Formats: sequence, structure tokens, C-alpha cells
Amino acid sequence: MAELIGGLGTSHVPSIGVALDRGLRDTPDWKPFFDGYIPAQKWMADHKPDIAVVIFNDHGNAFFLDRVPTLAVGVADRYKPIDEGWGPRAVPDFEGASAFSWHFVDQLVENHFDPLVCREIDVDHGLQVPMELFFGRPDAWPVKIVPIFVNTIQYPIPTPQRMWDLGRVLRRSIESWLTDDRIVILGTGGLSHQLQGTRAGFLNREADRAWLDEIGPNPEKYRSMSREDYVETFGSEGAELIMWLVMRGAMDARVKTLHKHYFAPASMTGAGMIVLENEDAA
Amino acid sequence: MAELIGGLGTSHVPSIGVALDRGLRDTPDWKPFFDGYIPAQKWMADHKPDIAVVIFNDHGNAFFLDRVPTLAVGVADRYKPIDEGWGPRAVPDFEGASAFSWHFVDQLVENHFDPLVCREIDVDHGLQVPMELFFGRPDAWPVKIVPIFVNTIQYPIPTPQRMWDLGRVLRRSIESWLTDDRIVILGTGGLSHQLQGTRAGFLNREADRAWLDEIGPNPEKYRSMSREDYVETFGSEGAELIMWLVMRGAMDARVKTLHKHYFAPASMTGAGMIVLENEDAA
Amino acid sequence: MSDQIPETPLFVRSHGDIGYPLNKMAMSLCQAENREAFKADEEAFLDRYGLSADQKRAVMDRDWEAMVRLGGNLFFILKISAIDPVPITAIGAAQAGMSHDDFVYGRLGKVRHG
Amino acid sequence: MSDQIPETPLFVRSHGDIGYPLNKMAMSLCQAENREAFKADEEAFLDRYGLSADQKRAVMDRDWEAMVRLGGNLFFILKISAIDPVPITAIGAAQAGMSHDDFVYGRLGKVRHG
Ligand SMILES: [Fe+3]
Ligand SMILES: [Fe+3]
Repeated sequence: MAELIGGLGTSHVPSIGVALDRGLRDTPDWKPFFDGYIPAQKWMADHKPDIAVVIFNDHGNAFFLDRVPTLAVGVADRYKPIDEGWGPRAVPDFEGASAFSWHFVDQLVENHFDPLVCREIDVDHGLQVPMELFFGRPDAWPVKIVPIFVNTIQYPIPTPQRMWDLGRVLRRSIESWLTDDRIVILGTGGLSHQLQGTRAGFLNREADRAWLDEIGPNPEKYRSMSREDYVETFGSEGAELIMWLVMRGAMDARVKTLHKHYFAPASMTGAGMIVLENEDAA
Repeated sequence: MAELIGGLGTSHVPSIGVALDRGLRDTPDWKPFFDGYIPAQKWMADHKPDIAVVIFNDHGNAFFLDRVPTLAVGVADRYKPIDEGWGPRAVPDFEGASAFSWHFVDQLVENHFDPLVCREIDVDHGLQVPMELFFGRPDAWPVKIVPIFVNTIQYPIPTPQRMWDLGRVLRRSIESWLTDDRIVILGTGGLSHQLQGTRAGFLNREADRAWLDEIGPNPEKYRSMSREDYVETFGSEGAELIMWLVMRGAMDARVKTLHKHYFAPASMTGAGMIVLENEDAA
Repeated sequence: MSDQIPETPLFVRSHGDIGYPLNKMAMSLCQAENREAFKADEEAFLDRYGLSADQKRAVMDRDWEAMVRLGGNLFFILKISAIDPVPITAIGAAQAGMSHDDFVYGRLGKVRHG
Repeated sequence: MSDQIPETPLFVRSHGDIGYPLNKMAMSLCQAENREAFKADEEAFLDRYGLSADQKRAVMDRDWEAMVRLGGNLFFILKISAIDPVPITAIGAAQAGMSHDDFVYGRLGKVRHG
């Protein structure tokens, strides 16, 4: 059967991608941020996944407000970087793990999820930036992807528990995928930020560091927080942290936190990442 | 609180609408079919709902295969009849019960459903025909609508149990809707038909009559049938009968079957309808 | 979802993959301007959509059985039938391999009037 | 979902209803030809989308605080900021009612370099 080799969490702030595009990676403003990802890049290069399942939110690019999917899954063979208003970014197209995507969709519907199944869709910085942070900027990506789009823009957004349960179905899908595929899961978004209202610029460094410390060993409290709790603690846009719960829910109850990194502010966000492995992993 | 005044089930065969458009209602081919709906029309006129929640499947009109929603809910103020290839039909636009729609969407997401939330969408014969069968062809519809779109076209389609659970959330949404609205639920589609493959033209009159007899008093067996069972029993396109389970799941455990009617074939379908009231209804 | 009920194709992933260009072309016929373009030059219209040679021939021949076999989903190919137009029972009869009368009055059991 | 966390507008139904024309216009700026049309004649471009007078003025004034207050969702109005362009931190500062420096080095706590 397929192997879940690890779960990573990371911010997907668009300014990170812009910094890479403009060659600012080693400037004093950005170097401490990017350097913190080096251990994760090494982990990824050593562990050689075949498939990266990436959970992120579309930021008003692939979807408009006319029809907002609570949950969407890509089943395509190919995903292009989308024009978000600045022209499409010069990153390579992503190859889709379409067979596994369809298997996952079957499992989702059988397990009472209601996905929007997307054969044609493009991907924004929410997926591009995590891929660049962990895989660099290769000529071609060394993995195929399965994009999972979660609505975190228009209320009602899904509950943290729902995200956890989605992770459990993802885990079952991996376990019932009868191939040698090595699969890594990227939960993305956050950490704390608020972009709207007079509290714009809100950051909660303390809560962010606690998240990075606790999401591995003690995720239950994050699963049982309400959506309002997330907004209050992490800021209105920080509520997208619920997407890391998909990754964490797919992992074992007991995990090892191999690497973590925090840097604030990256643009208007508390940014960072984590690398988790199942404790009983070979 | 709002009142669930009843649940109706009906076919939504497009030829029914065409027959009305062409003035064929009283021809020998069609008269027995349409006459059977008269008691339901009288029921509807007597019971005066404010809102009709209509569960149906889009037939490749509002949605294409590029992005197939397992479950979509309309939240618009207005829905127009869509061009399905013959030009839009000359039925009046539908006014949307948008406030109740949004309340229902909140309840859905809180109760772990993952709807596609549609502010802009048009409706095909799947909704138009049931409305015409029960309300006639007025200058303006006497109710507002909430359209619920279920994918029954591309596998995987939802499970019967999922449809029942959707009905339970719809019921809770009605009970928590603090207005005087009188709400009727229309489950639509079916009955037996198969439009594809060498078994095209398949009908199962016996199973259809049993469905109409049993969906009121003994729905459990239909809830626990598999999707394969539906296809085998009712034909591949007859599997859309699962949508009646949304209506039935929203009703009480004990219901009265006030009217039922069956007529086959209407085009290539076993057609018919049912009118149910909660047994303890005032 | 097993695809094994006799004589009953289900619209599973493989059918959708193969039929995608055909279904997309058919969907476009929901717009009046596309119907006009189709009627004006059918082959050129089909060529815009990347149908396979077999799919193109099936459409131009109005071979409904072949269209379904080649991944066409009934609800989309119905929009092709709107062009001529052709009744849905003819599409059913073609797939069942029966004459229209046998299909309607035999298999469907429709009662003849007057 | 109660809309009652201080200083924190949530993009609930009412915001979406009011802001719909503004957000739809902003979304259209994802296409290069629309960006060109916007730059060529901004007022005419806005008039295509049925913005309220207040929304139109807010966009033409690049009044980010007003745009959000009038139902604009940040991710859509960000595409308006791509036109000039304007950094996202300026949008944040405008909403917080602070100077850009106070916002970035004060509220966000960014460290000044060299
Ligand atoms: Fe995001
Ligand atoms: Fe249908």
C-alpha cells in the first residue's frame, strides 16, 4: 500500500513568492525566514515523495463568490499557475496525481463528504508558495500533486472538526491506495494574521509559537476550538490554520516534530513551518 | 418557528414540460398522466406554502463536467430557466427564499456538509417541471424556492444514507427558522428509467409501485440500499430516486400518504408522484 | 462503484476522460450562437473541440450508440439531438438496437392511441 | 457565526451582498485585457459593474478602508492594488488608520535593516 511519509505545515503568504521572484531571498529582510526552511527542504529531498497532497484556500482566483465550494478536490493531470492580477507567476506547471485524486474522491463521497470535483482548475499562491518553500524552483516539480481547496473566505467556513475528519478520510484513502506511492501531506495557510478591519495587522506570536509546539503532540485542543476562537486568537485570516488540521488528522495520534520554524512578520503574517513524522514510521 | 407542511415526490421528466409547452396536456397520450396530479395541485393550493425546497439534479446545464458539485445550494434572490439546447422555456423566473437558503447553508456547514454555495445559478427542467406539475403555469410563482442540486450524473454519486442525513439537516434548519414561513419540500427525479447502454428503455413498474407504497411508511430499506442496488432496480438514471430521500428524511418517522399516482411510460420513464404529511401535523 | 451491472454503462472516471471533448462540445450547444455555428458548418465546429476521429464520425452520423460508447454522457449528447431535432426515444432505441416502434411499444410498453 | 469579534469584520452574507458588484469588478482584473481597460478608462470600467456611488468613489480614491467597509473582500480588492501597484501593507495601514511606518514597524513589529 501507499506510504504516508510525513506531514508538513507551512504559511503560503504571497509575498514569499514575490520575494523569490525578485531575488530577495538572501536580503536581510528575508534571509532569516528562508533559512529556517532549509531543514525541511533537506527532509523533502531525502524522503523523495511521489505525491504531495496540498491543502490550501483559493484566494478569489479559481473561484469567485458566485459559486463558493466549501471543499473542492482537483482530479486533473495538470494544473497551471493562475493570473491573480499580476500575471501568472513563472513557476512550472504542476502535474496532477489524477489516479490517486479519483480514488480519494471515491473515498470522500463514500464517507459522506460532498466535494466539488475539478477536472479543470488552476492553482494560486496558496499552493505554489508551499511547493517553492519545500521543493525550491526546479525546472519540473519532482512530485505529482493533489490539490484540496478549502473555503476560508466566505462565511460559513468549515469547522475545525470537519477538517480533522477530512484528514481521517485522506488517511484511509492512502491506506487503501494499493501502489508504492510515497505520499506527503502539506497543510498550508496561517499563521496568525488579520488583513481586514481596524484590527488589520494583528499578529499573535505567542499563540503561533504554541501552535507550532503543540500541533504535533496535543492537537485535540485545536480540533475542538470553535471558528470564532480561531478568529479571535489568530485573526480573521489566521482562521485558515484549520487547514493544517487536515494534515494533522491524517497522521497518527503520536507523531514526532522533526523541525519547526517561526518568523514574524512575513508581510502581514506570522509565518512558519513544521515537519512531522508518524512516531512508528519505519 | 417555520412549519414543514408536507413533503412531495415527483418525476421531473423533461418531456412533461414539452407536453405542456405544446398544449398536449389533454391528449390521450398525456391526459391520464396529468389528471393524476390534480389532487396534489389541490393540496398545494389549499396548503399555501411560502417556500418550496426543491431537491433535483442539474442535467448538464448549470454545471459541466469540469467542476461537478456533489451538493450545491442556491442562495439567490432569483433563478431563471436555463437554455438546455432548445432555448430557455417560457416559464416565469423563480424568486429565491434567500434568507432561508443562507440559514440552511449555515446549518449545513455546521453539521458537516460541504455545499457549493451558489449566488448566481439558473435552473433546468429538474426544478421547472415539478413546479409546473404542482403549481400549474401561473404568471408568477406563488412561492419562493430553495434549489438543492445533487450530482447524480458523474460517479461517484452520493449515497442514499447521505441524502437521508441531508434531509435531517434540512428538518433542523426548518425548526430553527424563526419565522411563520410555511415550507414544503419537493423531492424529485425518477422513477425507474435507464437512458444509456443496451438496457436503455428499462422500466421496473413493480419496483416503482412499491416505492410509492413504501416510501411513506417504510423508508428504511430505501435508505440502506446501496447505489448499485438502485441502479440495478431502478435503472442507471433511476438512481436519482435517492433525492426523494432528502424529502423523506426531513419528514417525521410517521407520515400519512395522502395521494399517490403512477403512470408509465412518460417518455422513457416510470413517472409518478406522492404527497406526504407528518402524521402529527395539526 | 463497480461498473458491472449488465448492459448498464455508468459514467465513471474512464468514460468521463474519454468522452470529455465530446461532452464539452455538446455542452456548448446550450448557447444559441454555438447552435448556429454547428448548423452552419458542423465539421468545423467539431474540430474546435478536439474530438477523436471516431467521436467526430459518431456525431456527424448521429450514431447515438457509438456516441455513448465513446464516452458521451446522455445528458450532453441530448443537446446534439436538439439540433435536428431527434426525440430521446430514438436515442434509446439506437442503444437498445431496436426499431423505434419496437422500443416504444414493446420495451417501454407505451399504449397506442387512436 | 456571530459577527462580534472587535474590530474584525467577517465576510458574512450581508457583506457579500453589498460588496458583490465591487468584488466582481475586482475579480475581473485577473484578466489582462480587463486590467488594460481599467487603466485606459477607470470610470467607464467601473460603470460596467453596477457599483454603488460610494463604492465607485472608494475605488477611484483608492480608499481601502472604505472599500472594505462597503463590502469589498480583501482578496478581491487586492487585485485593484495590483494595478498601480500598492503594497498590501498600505491597505492594512489604511484600515488600521495608521501611517505606513507605524503600521509596519509598530503594529507588525518588523525589524528595520540597515
Ligand atoms: Fe490563504
Ligand atoms: Fe433528473
